[in-house]
Parts: sequence; C-alpha cells; structure tokens
Amino acid sequence: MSPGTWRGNATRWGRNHMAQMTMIQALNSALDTMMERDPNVLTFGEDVGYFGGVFKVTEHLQQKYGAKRCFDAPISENGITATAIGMAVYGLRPVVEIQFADYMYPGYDQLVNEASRIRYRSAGDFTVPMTVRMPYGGGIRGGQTHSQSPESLFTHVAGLKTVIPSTPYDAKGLLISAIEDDDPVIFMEPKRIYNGPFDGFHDRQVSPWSKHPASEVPDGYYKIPLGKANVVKEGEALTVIAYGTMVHVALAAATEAGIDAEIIDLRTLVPIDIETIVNSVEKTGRCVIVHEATRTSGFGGELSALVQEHCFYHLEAPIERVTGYDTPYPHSQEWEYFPTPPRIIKAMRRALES
Amino acid sequence: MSPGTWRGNATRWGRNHMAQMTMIQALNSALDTMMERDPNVLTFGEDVGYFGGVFKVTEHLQQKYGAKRCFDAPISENGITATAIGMAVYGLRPVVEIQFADYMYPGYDQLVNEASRIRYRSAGDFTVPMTVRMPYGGGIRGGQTHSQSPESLFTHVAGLKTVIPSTPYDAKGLLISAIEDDDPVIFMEPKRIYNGPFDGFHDRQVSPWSKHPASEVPDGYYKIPLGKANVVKEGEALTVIAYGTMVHVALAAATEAGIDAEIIDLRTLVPIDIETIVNSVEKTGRCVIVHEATRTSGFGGELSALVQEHCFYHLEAPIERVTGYDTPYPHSQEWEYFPTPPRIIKAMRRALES
Amino acid sequence: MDDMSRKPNALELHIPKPRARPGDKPDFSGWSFPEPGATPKPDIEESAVEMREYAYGLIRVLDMDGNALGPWTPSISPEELRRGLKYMLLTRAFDERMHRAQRQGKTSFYMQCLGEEAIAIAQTMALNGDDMCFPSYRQQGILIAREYPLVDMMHQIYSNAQDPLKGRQLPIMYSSKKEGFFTISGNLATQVPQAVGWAMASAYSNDGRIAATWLGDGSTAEGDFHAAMTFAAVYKAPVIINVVNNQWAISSFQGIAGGENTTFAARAVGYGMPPLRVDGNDFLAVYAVTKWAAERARANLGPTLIEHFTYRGGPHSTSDDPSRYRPSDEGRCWPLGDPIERLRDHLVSLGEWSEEQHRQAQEEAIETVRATGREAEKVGVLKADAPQPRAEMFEDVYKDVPWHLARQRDEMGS
Amino acid sequence: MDDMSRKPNALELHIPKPRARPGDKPDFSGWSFPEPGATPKPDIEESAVEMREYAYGLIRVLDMDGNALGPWTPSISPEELRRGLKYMLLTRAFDERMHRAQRQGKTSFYMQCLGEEAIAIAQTMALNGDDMCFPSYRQQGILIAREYPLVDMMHQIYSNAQDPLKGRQLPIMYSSKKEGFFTISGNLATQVPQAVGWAMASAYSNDGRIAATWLGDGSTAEGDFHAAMTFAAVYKAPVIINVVNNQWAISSFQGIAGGENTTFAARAVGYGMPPLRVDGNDFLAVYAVTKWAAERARANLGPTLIEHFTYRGGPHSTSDDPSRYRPSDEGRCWPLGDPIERLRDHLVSLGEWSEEQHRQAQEEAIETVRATGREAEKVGVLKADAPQPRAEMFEDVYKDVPWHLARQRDEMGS
Ligand SMILES: Cc1ncc(C[n+]2csc(CCOP(=O)(O)OP(=O)(O)O)c2C)c(N)n1
Ligand SMILES: Cc1ncc(C[n+]2csc(CCOP(=O)(O)OP(=O)(O)O)c2C)c(N)n1
Ligand SMILES: [Mg+2]
Ligand SMILES: [Mg+2]
Repeated sequence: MSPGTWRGNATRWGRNHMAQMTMIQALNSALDTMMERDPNVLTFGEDVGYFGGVFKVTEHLQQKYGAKRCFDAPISENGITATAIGMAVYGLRPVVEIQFADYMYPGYDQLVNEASRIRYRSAGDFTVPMTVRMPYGGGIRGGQTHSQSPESLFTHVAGLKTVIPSTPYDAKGLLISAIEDDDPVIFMEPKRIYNGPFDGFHDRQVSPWSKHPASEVPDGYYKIPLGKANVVKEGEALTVIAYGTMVHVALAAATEAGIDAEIIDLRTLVPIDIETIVNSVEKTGRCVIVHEATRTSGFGGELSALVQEHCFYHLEAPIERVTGYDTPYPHSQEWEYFPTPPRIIKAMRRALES
Repeated sequence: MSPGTWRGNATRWGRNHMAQMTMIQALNSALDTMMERDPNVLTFGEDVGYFGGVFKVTEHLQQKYGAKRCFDAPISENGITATAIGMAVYGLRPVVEIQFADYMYPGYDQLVNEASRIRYRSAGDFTVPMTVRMPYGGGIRGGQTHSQSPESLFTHVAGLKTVIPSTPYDAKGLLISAIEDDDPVIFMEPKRIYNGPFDGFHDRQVSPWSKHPASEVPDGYYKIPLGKANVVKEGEALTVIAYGTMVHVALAAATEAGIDAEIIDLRTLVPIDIETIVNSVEKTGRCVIVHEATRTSGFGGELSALVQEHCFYHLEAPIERVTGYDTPYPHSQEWEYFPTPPRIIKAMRRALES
Repeated sequence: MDDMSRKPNALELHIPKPRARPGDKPDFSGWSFPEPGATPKPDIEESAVEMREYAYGLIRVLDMDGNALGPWTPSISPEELRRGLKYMLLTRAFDERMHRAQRQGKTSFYMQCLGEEAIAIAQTMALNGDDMCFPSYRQQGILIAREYPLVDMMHQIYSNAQDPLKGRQLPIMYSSKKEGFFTISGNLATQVPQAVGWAMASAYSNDGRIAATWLGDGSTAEGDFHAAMTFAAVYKAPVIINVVNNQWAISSFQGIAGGENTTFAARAVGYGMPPLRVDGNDFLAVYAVTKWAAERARANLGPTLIEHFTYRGGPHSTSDDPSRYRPSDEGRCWPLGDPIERLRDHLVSLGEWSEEQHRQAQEEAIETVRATGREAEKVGVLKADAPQPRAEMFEDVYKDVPWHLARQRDEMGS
Repeated sequence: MDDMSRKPNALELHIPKPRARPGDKPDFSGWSFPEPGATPKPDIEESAVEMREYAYGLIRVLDMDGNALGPWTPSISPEELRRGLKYMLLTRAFDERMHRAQRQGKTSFYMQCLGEEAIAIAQTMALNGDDMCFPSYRQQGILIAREYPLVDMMHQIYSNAQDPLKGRQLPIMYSSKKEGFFTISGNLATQVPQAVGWAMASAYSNDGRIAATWLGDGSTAEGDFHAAMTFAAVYKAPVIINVVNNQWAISSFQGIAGGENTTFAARAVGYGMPPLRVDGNDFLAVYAVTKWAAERARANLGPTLIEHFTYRGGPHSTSDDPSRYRPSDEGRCWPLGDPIERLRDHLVSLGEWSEEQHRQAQEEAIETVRATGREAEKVGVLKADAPQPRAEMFEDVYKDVPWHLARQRDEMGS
C-alpha cells in the first residue's frame, strides 16, 4: 500500500517537517502541539505528570509546560472524568488519560449521564469539549484487567464520539481533531501497536513503526477529520471492516491468504462513516467485521446491522464477525483468544464460499 | 391470545392457589416466596426497607422478615452492588434494588469487572449468586434520568445474565429463577408496565393487569427457566422480536395493522434463546426488532447480527430495527421518542413490502 | 440478645433505625445544639487540622428570639437582610404554587425546598454574582436570589414552548449559564466533583471566581462525593462543598447515610479540609460561614465543607408521601424553627421590619407568583403533544447533527 | 508570586510535589514519629469519636534496638514470633526469585512486597485461621502465613499446567477459598466494599468470622473505598480495613492521594470509625493493633480502619523503574527500618534468636524457594502456547456453558 492510502483525509496547515514516530511519540506530539497552540489545553491522569504516563504518552510535557498543565491525578477515574467535565464546562480543553480502558468504569457514570448530555440537557448552554484517552486491547499479556476493548460501551451512548486510530500518523491527526472537537470524545489507543504495527502473528518478528509508511508524521499541527473512515487497501473480493490493531491483523490475513479484500479502517466509530462502508460492500457483496472485544453486543453487532440495513440487496453471503470470545480475556490463552489472521482467513473464506 | 401462550415454559411445583396480581405484586410475591423458602435470601437497596421501595416492590417484607433481611441502603449504587457481591461470595443470595436503571452506572464497575468475572478468575472457587433488580424504560414522564434502557451495556458483559419480564406471571417465575441462579443476574423491570400492560397508545385508556390473562399468578413457588423465549403470538407474515414493555406495544401494533406477525418475547437476553428466533424467522423470512433503548449499539444490533448470521438464506427483506432515537430521553417529547405502534407498523410494512 | 438461638460470641448485623416512625412522637433528643454565639470564629488562615473540632459543633448566630449573637455575626445591612427575606418568601410562594400545579396535572413533577430556603439564598448573597454554582435540585433559591426570571423557571417546569431547555429536562432541572447556575442533573452528587473541576480550572486560569456546590446528606454516600473531596483537598481547589443535611433522603433517615456515627461535617476532617457545621435555618449563620469559606477559597487557601443542619419540611418530591415513614408533625417540632420566621423576627427586633410589612411582603410574593403563573400557563403547561418542533429533539446531542441523527430525524417526519 | 503576569487576587492551582526527586537527597523531615510505647491503648469499647486523635499518632512497640515497649506490646510467644520471622524471610526470598524469574522471561509480570512483609504476616497471625481476607496484590504474606503451598503460587505465576487458576489470571492474582483468600482483582479497591459485604453476611448469619481487607494509599481515592467506609460504618460490619501507606502509588507520591493534608487514618474519623495508625514495619505493633481491631469486630462493635505507615522498598511491579521518579536510596533512608531486621533484633534481644540462626533461616528460606522453583518450572513456565486445554477457556464464565459459548468453543476447534 502507498503512504497516500495510509494518510487519506488529512487537512494540513502550512508546511510541516516530517519525522518518524511510533504511535506513542505521535500521540505525545499531538499533545505537545496542542498545548503549545492553546493555553486552554491541559492534561492529567494517573502517573501522567512527572513520570510521563505508564506508556510515556505524556513524557516531557510537565517539564515543558509546567506541573499546572500536565499533572498526576489521584487514583480515581471518577474524579478524573468529573473534574475534566468541570474544567471543560469552565472553558478549558482537558485531555485526560485513563491508565487502561479496563479502569474506565468507575468514571463511566460521569461519561454516560453527564459528559454526553450536558449540551443536550442545558439546550446548548453548557458544553464539554474534553478528550478521554485510554489504551485498550490485548496481546500484551495483560490478563483480564489490562486487555479489554470496551468501545461498544461508549458507542451506545448518544452524545459521545468514539475514535480509534491505527497508525502514528492517524493517531496524531485524530487526537488533534478530538481535542479541538467541541463535544466529549473517547479516544481509544490500541496499545498493542503503540510501538509497532502488530500483524497478529505472535510467533513472528514484530516490525517497528519505522518500517511503516504511516510512521512519517509531521512535526506540527494537522488534523484528520472525525467521522471519516480510511480505505487502507482497496479490493474487489470482499470488504473487511476493522479499527485499531485489527486493521493490521486483517491486512496480514488478506496478504497471507492472497484474498483481494478491501480493508476499511473506521478511525471513528461514532459518528460512523457509513458512506465508505456502503460503497465498499455494494461493490464486493461480502463483508467481514473484525474486532477484539467480546462478541455479544460488541460494536460488530451494530456494524453488521448497519451493513445489512444499507446493503441487504447487495449481500451475497452472510456478514461474518470475527471477535474476541464471550469470556474474560485469559492470561495464558492470549493467542487462542486473540482474533488472529487464521481466524480472519477462515471467516473470509466462508464469506467467499457462501 | 390464550393464557397458555402467556405462560409457556413454566416449571411448577405442587398446587398453587392463583391470584390476580400486577407486575409489582408479582415481583413482591417472588421475593416473599424466596425469603420464606431460603434464609439466605435477603434484599436491600435505597428506600427498600421500611418504605418498601419507591415502586413498592419490597412492600411489607421488612415487617414480615425483619430489618436484617430487608433494609435501606446508603445512596451508593456502588456500595450496594459491591456489598451484595461480598454477601454472595459468603454464600447468601442477595437481591438488590437499584432505584432506577439510570442509576446503575456508579456500580457498573463492580458488575463488569467483578461480579461477572469472579467465578472465572477464581476458576470456580468463588461464585456470585446475586440478583440486581432495576426498573428501566420510559413512558412515565421521567425525563432522561428516569427512563433509560441500558440493557445492552449488560449484554456485552460475559459472565452476566440479563433478564426482562413482560407480564406479572413471567416476572415472578423469572425472578425466582434469577434468585436461584448461581450466577449474577441483571433483572430489568419494565416500569411502564408495572401496573398495566401499556400498548404504546398514550392517548388511549390504559387497561389494568387484572384484565390480562398473565396477571393470574400462583401464590407459591414456580419458575420460568432463564434462556427461554416465549412466542406470545404465532404468525406467518413476519417475526417481531421484543422484550419488556415493547412486547405489548408490538402486539398492539400487529393487531392495529392486522398483520399476522409472530411475536417473540425474549424474556432472557443473555443467554439468548436463538432456537426460537431462528425457527420463527426461517418460517416468516422477515424480521422486525423492537426496543426502547437508543439505537446505536443497542441490543437490536446484536439481534440483527444474530438473525442474519443464522437465517441469511431465509431472509426476504432487510431486518428492521425500531428503537429509541440516538438522543437522550426527552421530557416533553416523550411520545415522539417512544417507539409507538405507528412506528412499528411502518417498519412491519417496510419489511412486508420489501 | 433478642434471638435466643444465636451462638455465643456470634455476630449480629446492625440496621440503623430512626427515633420516630409514623404514630410515634417526634424525638430530637439525640442532637445537641450549642448556644447561639458560642462558637469562636477562626481566622481564614487557620489550618484545617486545627479546625477539626468545628465538625462537632454547630455555628449559630440567631437565637430563637431573633437576636444575633457572637463572633460569627456577619456585617450585612438591614437592606440586604430584607432582600434575603423577600427572596425566601418568593421561593416559598413559588414552591407552593408549583407543587399545586403538579397536583393539578399541569406538570409531571415538582420539588420544594420548604424549610431550607435560607441555605441557597443566604449563600448566594454571600457569594459574588459571578461565582459558579453547581446545585442539587433543592437550591431554586440561587436562581431566585440571582433574579433569574421566575417565568422562565415556570416555562421550564411546564416544558412549554418557551421552556429555555426546550422541554428536554424534567421539571426543576434548571440551567442558566448567565446566572452561574449549572444544569441540574438527575443523578445525585455528580455535580460535586464537576464543581471541583470548574474551580481547578478557575485557579488554573488565574481567575478570581470560585465555585460552590450542594448535595444532600443522603447523596454523600455516592462515590462522586469522595472524588470531589479528594480532588478538592489535593489541589486546594477554590470551592465550597455544601452538604445540606435535612435529615432525610427519600424515606431513609440520615442514619442510613452514616449520620448515626458522626456528623457530615466530620467527613471533611478525613481529607484535611476545614469543616463548618451550621444551623441551616439561621440566615445570618449561613451567610457568615459562606463568607468565611469564600474568602478562604479566594485567598488560595483551598476548599471548605459546610454542613447545613436543617430539616426537610415537605415531601421529598411530588412523588412522595412522607407520612408513610415519619411522624407528620416532625417538621413542626424541629427545634431550630423556620428560617423565614427567624429572619423576620431578627429584622423586627432590629426595628427594621414589622409584622405588617411581613404580611404585605408575603402577599406580594404570592401575587407575583400568581401573576407569573398566569403568564406561564398562557404559554402552556405540560401536554402529551410537545410544543417543541419535533426536529429539535435531535439538536444539541452534538454540536452539529451527525448523519445518523439527521436520518432518524427524517424517518420520524415532522 | 512566581508569575508576575497574574492578576491581583488571582487564584492559583496547587499541584502537590514530593520532597525529593531523582538526584535529590531523601527527605523524611515532614513526618513525626512518636516514641515507641508512647501511645496509650484504649479499651475495645471506646467510642470511635473519642478515638479520633489516634489518626494523628503512630502506634509503635519496637524501638530501633529491638526492645518492645508500652501498652500495645502484645502477648505473643517467641515461638510465634519466630514463625512470623520465618514467614517474612520466606516471603522475601520468594519475591526475589519470582522477580528474577520475570526478568528471565519465565513469566509476564511480578509484584514484590519488599519492606511491607510484616503487615500481611503479622495480621494473618493475629486473625483467626478462618477469618476471610480480601487482599490487594501486595499481601502474598497472607498465603505464606496460612501455609498455602508455595509451589501453587508459582504454578499460578507461570500460568502452567498446574496453575490452580487455569492460566486465567495475571501472575500473583491468587485465589484460594480454602485459605480464606479472596481472588485478587486487577481493579484497585474493588475488594474493599466486597469485604464489607462479606462481613455483613457473616453478621447476618450470626457467624463468628470477621473479614479483613487491604488497599494501598493511592487506592483510597477510588469510590470503592468510600462505599466500603460508608457501609461498614452504617451497618457496623465486622471488618478491618487496612490502608497500606507505602507512600507511593506507581510514580505518584502519597500527596497526590491526599497525604499532604492529613493522614490516611484520618479518613476513618470522617465516618465515625476508629482509626489506628501504626508503624507498618513493626511486627509487634501491627500484630497488636490487628488483635485489637479483630476483638472489637468480634464483639459486634464494628469496623476499624488501620493505616500501616511503611515504605515501598521495591519497584511498583516488574513493569516499573522507580529510579525515574524518586531517589534510589530513599527506601534505605526510611527511618523506620526493615521489618525483618527489626523483628530479628527483638528476638535476639529476648535471647530467643541469634545472628547464626537468622542466617540459617534465611538460607533455608532461599533453599525452599529454590527447590520449589525447580519443581514448578519442571511443570512449566509461561509460554506462547498455553498448556491449558483450549476448551477450558469457555468454562466458569457461567456455571454451565451456554449455547453461544459452546458454539464459540466449537468454532475455535481444539
Ligand atoms: C445516582 C442516584 N441514585 C439514586 C437516585 C434517586 N434519588 C433521588 S433523590 C434521592 C434522595 C436524596 O437524598 P438527599 O441527598 O438527602 O437529598 P434531599 O432530597 O434530602 O435534598 C434518591 C435516592 C438518584 N437520583 N441518583
Ligand atoms: C481502577 C484502577 N485504576 C488504576 C489502576 C492502575 N494501577 C495499578 S497499581 C496502581 C497504584 C496503586 O497504588 P497504591 O494503592 O498506593 O498501592 P501500592 O502499589 O503502593 O501497594 C495503579 C494506578 C488499576 N489497577 N485499577
Ligand atoms: Mg436529605
Ligand atoms: Mg502505595
């Protein structure tokens, strides 16, 4: 694929020097860029300050911008979310880090009942331009409390936007868009690909981001619009819908099996880019949906429903879902649980052969 | 429909005297029956004790069984859920009331990360036989914080069961099954039909439960098994899948429009009775899914995905979803928001005419 | 003891019980009330740890004859006091009428603040006009004291065509950025850590405005309260956290919220935050402690928790019937009286007010509310058919209407 | 002050900072340590409110020369003390080896309790064998003191074929109902209100068993802690809530959890619960306060909060490098020493132990761990291919495997 494909839809301002970045560096650069541009942007969370975050996404920001703009929070995801809401209501643009998506739930009420509805219930009087960052997903031997993919718990909530990048380039451009968005954005970071585009073969050498075209990231400000998917690979045989880590796993599966799949990276789950999906499925007539979250009521259910609602008469085979199983994320059986290329290939073959 | 249809699948013990009950009385009777039979059953929650609950589901239980078995809790849904987990781990069978489903979220972490996984993570050593009751749904002018239908936030969580009754008879039999179940059960009560089977026409006279066959409820112990749906109306033209209040609204819609719909009341959302669904859709070839929750990532998405996965080759029209809109539940526009019979009729017609 | 089958050394579960239930005589003998004027007034720079004993006292200024006593007596002009009294009368008249309006089927729901009027009103007057309030649902007094149009409150309650919240919210869940009144949530206590965040933002921005927030005794059990206390203490946020202890949640008495073991002001001690415990029916005392806490916050000395000890005079809401769980005359027996009568007596004792003026003011308040009510009802009361354009339902979910909402809007038709 | 552009009377946001960062000299001058033996010992019937000043003290029994002083000196036999010492040595040897095993790639993760060994071990010995423990992840000492098989702990850490938890949990997230050790959660503080519920159930059942639970200083900020404190206080649950204040969360010092303003023991004061604050590196003091709290709970007098003041000697976990955020020698400078050495010195001063015996016991501990390690590694260490049958993944989600899981199991193949 060409770097162009990996970078569709970016709006760029001015001329930017490019640097090679991992996803972590790209996220850090997004925060740095925005803190530089806008004094109302600040960031906090557990271990985010002096230490720079357990994944180092906020590294050096405290040193550069001072402790008031980048600081540690008490271990209270509820407090982090709620105070961020208060700050956003004041007029700031807080970006908070939840250390792992698995730890979002204590603050879930503040997202579902508060952040998402403050604009609505006040008829537009108060707004919540905040961004909640959280690493999600498995494949890092994190066991059931460091591996979850709870995206569908956010996509069900009217008033929230949910964004998931799959490359350093997208990560920076999308995070900047999220921070500038005037609504609360859940920004989920696929931690398995923080440092390299994992293809789902745990037993093969992992390549670093530096070998991937989308690790070329402008130093300065640019945005990738929310609500626009990216066709990372064009194809005719079938459509694969994925996001985050699974974009790379799906690509690897298609390559491995030599299937001419069109692979869509959603980038934004809500609001979803239905046009890109429909165009693709109308063309291919077959659709495989891939995510790591548990299957039942996962986002794949919604995707499947949308596809069949919009493309019923074009579908030539049942829509397939390849997902995490409906169990907690096991520690030792990580690779049995993880939706690996072989599982995706099986589903693609079923879709092709039906 | 016949009383028989409304009572499929019940397991009955001994001979029971029958009484006419509202859903509230039936739920109260279930608790009474179980507290009588099993000293390990106790119940608590906000206003549940002396007052008997804001909807009166626990009325008289404190007087009958003493304050230690039926008591008020501090206003902490987190504490209520967590202490119930601890009690269940000890060996009791706590039944807790969350005053409105809208208020479950502060305790959501204890459900998602704890109750649902304790059996798994301890390899069966510790278990959590608890029941979490909560009234849900709109149509009572409750505004956005007394009207929510968050069922899909529970169905996504492996390890939880989710149950929703639609009649007094079912409510009692299902609640008894939930209490006796050795896993955590989320028991959602459609509050709009606590006192009568609302048909979705807000401008017509509401009939009381006493006029409905399924208000004949045995005094004593009986169970309706979890995981079994109920075909409340057989039909050939299309299949409607619903649960809770929407079962009655769907029935009214079919009657109103004179459509020969087969109407399935799921009763249990997880584990779902796929067999009943597949049998019906294979027969009718058309499917309309109805729920009150917001659409995106609602349980309808999962249902739609399941139906198309299992019945792809039998489907003659796109599966339709009739749901709450993707907005918070408005106060004044309650009847615009609520999925009323006209909306369901439109969807049935679309399904029939495709 | 009472169960002879218990094993020796067996444990027993304790369930708190109130002193009186329906049929019993009200009994407030469990409480002790220090004398008015008896509590010293610390410097605003006093350390929180040194102030911990304030959690167990009760700051009072007015005695039951209307005299203002002791170091907490605020300097506030009779003019201002009369204003406060009028706001309280207006609030009470408003509550009466709107409660009745609900009974008449003109709306779905209402909540009075009967007996608690002094709290919101004295506090609002002690704050600056641009300080930000994060109320619970029983501080309508803030809007009244900030002179938000009464008629707009009614429009909101009726969800009518002029409801500033477009019919989206349950009655009384007001919102007004202009008046520094944060949109009320139906979820208890969520506003408290939000207020702390707002205050942190104000401090971050080197602003001069502080935040104040209110929650009930029952609501202190929510995790949000703990988050708020923790963050406020850690970052020394310029915020006043008010616990309105009206002794009842819905049907459960304050013992179920932890009031059997200590005061709610004592919660502050646990976080190293200064606690002030005040007679919530004493306008002067409430005003004075609020001034103290506001000054402290504005001096970068951090947050204060104030427990307002009062009694919920009415039902929890129009959905409630308190005679089913507490003696009906309990409120009338509350030893600390009625905040309106107490401020009236004080003004009278100052020679700044008379029974006659009071009666007149009362009638004026009622008349104002009546006239406003007619105006609002002319616009409309709650009806099955909403007066709002249907398409409006899809606005303000996001800043812009995304395609899926636009599509749902189109599906719905108009 | 430091920002000349600030407006007059402007607010400022306060961000707590620790006294020392890498490169700085460790500085514990902020703390005061009362003399060993100086704190009086209240009757277990003492009211919580009367006990509030204990929140600001520090109960100490052992002085730094190994003498036991004052009223809190427990009656515990030298035999028992030697047992405690051996458990501590075993725990430390175990930690060392398993930390190393992770470094060698034999497993994914490990967490030591270096410097905190006295807490779990003395407490377990002070509790009855059938009291129920709801630990956080740093109380491996409980299992060791209850003589759970070391090799099973290792099997769990290696997720090998004999892992009692079937490879499902992250290393060190043990579970053993038999030993009264509740399944550890990766979510901080969730176990605390669960312990309260368990204790309520025990009281409900007129049982004699009490519950004990542990959480870190950092974790007290979670709402679960507040829920636990509220419910424990309201229902007088027979539970001991232990805050292990090792002064650090991961990279954030206790000031970020609220430790700048007051002690963690003080949290109890807010709920009307007795606070005990103890030198967590003093085996005898920890033992004594636990006995006191256990007796109190068993006498239906309700919960106690114990703050164990200690210092986290090692990294947070194998994923952490503390030299990046605190002086590397800070732990060695902790004025209250090492719990193992202090108990050793005490036994030596009693004439019940010698340097030689200590060395020998240390070697025995290391040898036991080594031998057990070999045994466990023979069964297997963590590998990409799990030794567990694939189908097992679908068990224990529910009591019975529902159809959809059975189907997923079939799809997966074996
Ligand atoms: C999270 C949440 N749980 C429960 C409720 C239901 N509820 C509404 S008001 C109330 C009682 C609140 O009592 P208190 O905090 O003392 O306030 P008061 O009504 O006395 O002013 C309850 C339980 C709610 N609104 N939100
Ligand atoms: C709910 C939740 N939030 C965040 C984390 C990540 N986390 C794991 S341990 C830890 C620090 C805990 O510090 P403390 O409570 O002081 O315990 P200690 O490690 O010092 O024993 C954090 C933030 C988590 N496990 N769970
Ligand atoms: Mg109250
Ligand atoms: Mg710690």
